Amino acid sequence: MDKIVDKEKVKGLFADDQRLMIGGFIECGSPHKLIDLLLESGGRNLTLIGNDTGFDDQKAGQLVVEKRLSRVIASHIGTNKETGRQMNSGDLEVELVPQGTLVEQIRAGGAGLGGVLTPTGIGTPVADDSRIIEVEGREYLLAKPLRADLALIKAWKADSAGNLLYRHAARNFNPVMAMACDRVVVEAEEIVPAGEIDPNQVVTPGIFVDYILQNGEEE
Amino acid sequence: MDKIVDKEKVKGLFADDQRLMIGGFIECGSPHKLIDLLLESGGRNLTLIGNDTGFDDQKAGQLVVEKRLSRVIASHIGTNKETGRQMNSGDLEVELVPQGTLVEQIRAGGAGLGGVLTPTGIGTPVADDSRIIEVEGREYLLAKPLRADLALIKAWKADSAGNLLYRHAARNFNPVMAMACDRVVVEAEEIVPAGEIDPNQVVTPGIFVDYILQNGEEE
Amino acid sequence: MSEIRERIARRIAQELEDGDLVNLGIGMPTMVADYIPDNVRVIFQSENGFVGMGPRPPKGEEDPDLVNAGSEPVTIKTGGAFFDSATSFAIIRGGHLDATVLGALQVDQQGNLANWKIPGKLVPGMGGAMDLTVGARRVIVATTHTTRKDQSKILPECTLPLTAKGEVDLIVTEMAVFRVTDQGLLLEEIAEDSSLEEIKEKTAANFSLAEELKTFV
Amino acid sequence: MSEIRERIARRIAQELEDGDLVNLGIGMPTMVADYIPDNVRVIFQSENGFVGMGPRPPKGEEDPDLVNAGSEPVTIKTGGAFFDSATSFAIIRGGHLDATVLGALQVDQQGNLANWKIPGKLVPGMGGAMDLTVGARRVIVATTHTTRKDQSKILPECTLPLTAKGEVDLIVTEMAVFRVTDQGLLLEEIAEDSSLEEIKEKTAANFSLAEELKTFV
Repeated sequence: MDKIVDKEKVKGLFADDQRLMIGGFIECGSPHKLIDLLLESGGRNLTLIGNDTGFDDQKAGQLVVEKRLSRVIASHIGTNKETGRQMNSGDLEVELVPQGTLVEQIRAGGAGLGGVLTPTGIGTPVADDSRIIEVEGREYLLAKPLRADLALIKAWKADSAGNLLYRHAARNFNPVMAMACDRVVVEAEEIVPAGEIDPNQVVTPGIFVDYILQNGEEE
Repeated sequence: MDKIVDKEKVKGLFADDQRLMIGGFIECGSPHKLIDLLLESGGRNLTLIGNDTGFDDQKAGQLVVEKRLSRVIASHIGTNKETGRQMNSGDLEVELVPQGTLVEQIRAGGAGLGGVLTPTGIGTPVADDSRIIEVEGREYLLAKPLRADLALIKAWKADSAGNLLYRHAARNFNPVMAMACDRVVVEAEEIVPAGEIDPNQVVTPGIFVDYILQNGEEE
Repeated sequence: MSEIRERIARRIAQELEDGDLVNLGIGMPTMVADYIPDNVRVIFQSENGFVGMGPRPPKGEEDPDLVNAGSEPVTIKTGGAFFDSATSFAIIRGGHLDATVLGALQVDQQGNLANWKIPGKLVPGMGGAMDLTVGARRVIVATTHTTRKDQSKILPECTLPLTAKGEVDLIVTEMAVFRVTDQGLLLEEIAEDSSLEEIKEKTAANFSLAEELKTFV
Repeated sequence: MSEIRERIARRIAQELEDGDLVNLGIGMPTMVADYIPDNVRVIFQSENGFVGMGPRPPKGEEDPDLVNAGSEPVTIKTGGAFFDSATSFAIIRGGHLDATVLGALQVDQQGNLANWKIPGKLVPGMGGAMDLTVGARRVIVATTHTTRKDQSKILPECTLPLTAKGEVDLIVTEMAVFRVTDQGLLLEEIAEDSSLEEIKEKTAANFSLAEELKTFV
């Protein structure tokens, strides 16, 4: 059950028509190496669930630029002009979701919840496509769970058991997505033996992690 | 804005008829010093929200033994015989909730959600008192948010900014409750200056914490 | 009695596979951990907030902050991790557990389980059991075949308040192993010191027989 | 233009109180941090996952893992903490923020805000803005009084898709400070280089006058 894998193994995990969650917040904490391998793998017609679609001149943005996506579920696409262009031309289906709702949907998917009720978006166009549920006199939107086939996660340190630490603001969506996908692939800046990360400090427990790729030079 | 307080200050926070969340899991990670001060303060007719009511011969259980509670919302009361006795005699109102539902209700209270939909309890007596909501052909219980006036939290280390670390299995409900109450009082085994806890390792950010009491001898 | 409990725990241990993430309920289910073969690596989750639970520490090395959900001193293995109760039940409810092993007051041929309440008598509460049954991929019930008054615990229909509806996959007693199928209970194994006749006599539920009836020790 | 932005940021900075936890939106709102008085300690939250956000680091000390929600390099102050996006929005939605400062495409006399979409033209998305408006105790809008084409951004009713309904508490422009009340907009302050006449001329929304009209710099 060794979770540490090489680039070829990772490439073999990708396929057309997959549904992917990719961690990161406008390129910060995005798994750039895994995205590289995804681009090399040639997978197409993908669904991306993520906070945004990166910058059009940086790595996470290339999934849009190279037209690998047919659908995006995100909270913000303003930093990648190509996303808006493909959306307006009808080549890319884009579903915009408030960021706090998006992360709760992903969390619900990982936590086995049938959804959460959020006040966010009531009275806005977001409510038009949502079921409204009233609880004790106040209206909420039903935010349904989201899951995906594959999570691409960027970690700072991983141990060989898959326990993860993240660095600074690069944490963002990564730990939540690592709970909500059938298979979880991690790109780690450093891999250490199990036992070197204090079990009290673990952010993502290793039970969620299937594969770990070292992203550094020494591979 | 110094958060570090003495015992007298803590006692002054208690009052009759309060709604309290108290961290811990059958005495492990329970804030025994804060419970002592609560017992000394004489507060009565309290509502307790917690995983359980402790052991009847240990500290957390004394709130029941000394008849300070009029209502308990918990997942398990089997370790405190006095709780069952008062429940059967009608002196104590006990609402039993599945543990995973209880922690999501508390989390929802802290996270501003109107509730979560859980499959847990469908087909059981728990469903009798709950609103059932169907999503994509599957039935869920609506678990409504829980909040309280005061959270009593046990931490391992606190810094002067209120950032908290927990030790081992003593973490349990503590970090979730620290987000769901109007005021949050922490009992810490050790208090260190702000900056001594790595911001990447913080479990409960200091913004949630109002008061910190050192539980050691040196006070 | 302790021999019966050991037998049940030993048989259930054989159900667990290498790499499984498993939650063991309080009491007899906890004993399952003692019978996992050396070549099978099972990760145990403790609902009070960690994975990688290991055995009781040597006397004198108990740590009050490191206990299982039954308040017994345990250890954490290399590669384990602590987390809060919200994460613990995200793991449980979210389908991340391969199996859970739970005790029973009653279990029935529809796969219903009752183990948290005897109205008017004993109401300990459900703790994490309702989440475990609904969330784990496999729900294995570890129970004595009969009550102390020699009444069957395996019923046509539970009469006590349910913990879970239709979630039980396997029932292991000191006499028998039943699989819960869409067609009801299937008797798959008989303990070497029991017999089909004894099981028929002591089981209130209906059950059918597997094509190949095995024996377990 | 930069003078206008500075003025708005400076005026909003006066609204923040010692001990406040505040989220600043991208663009002009970010500048508010530069004008907090020395004796007022405000904690800034960054929705991408931390509290205790500090100013841009010296050149050469930028860290790609330490940026604000607008991808600008920042720092973290002593006592700050990092967390994931679920926790970040639990803070935002859960009422833990004392205030948020956001920009506007349009804002109206019912306290509605539009700042995420110009149909058929520009659809950047709402990011965290909808959660911020619904969750923060005070929603302060920082906006130029008019568009580049000199049209009022303060309207009787927003015509663009809304970000939030009835959540705005205060509107600060380079000319005026309006409080949103149940009775509509209340003009409370006039910039020293503006006048009631100019504000009336450039404001499409209806507003009433505070009993004591103040001047701000």
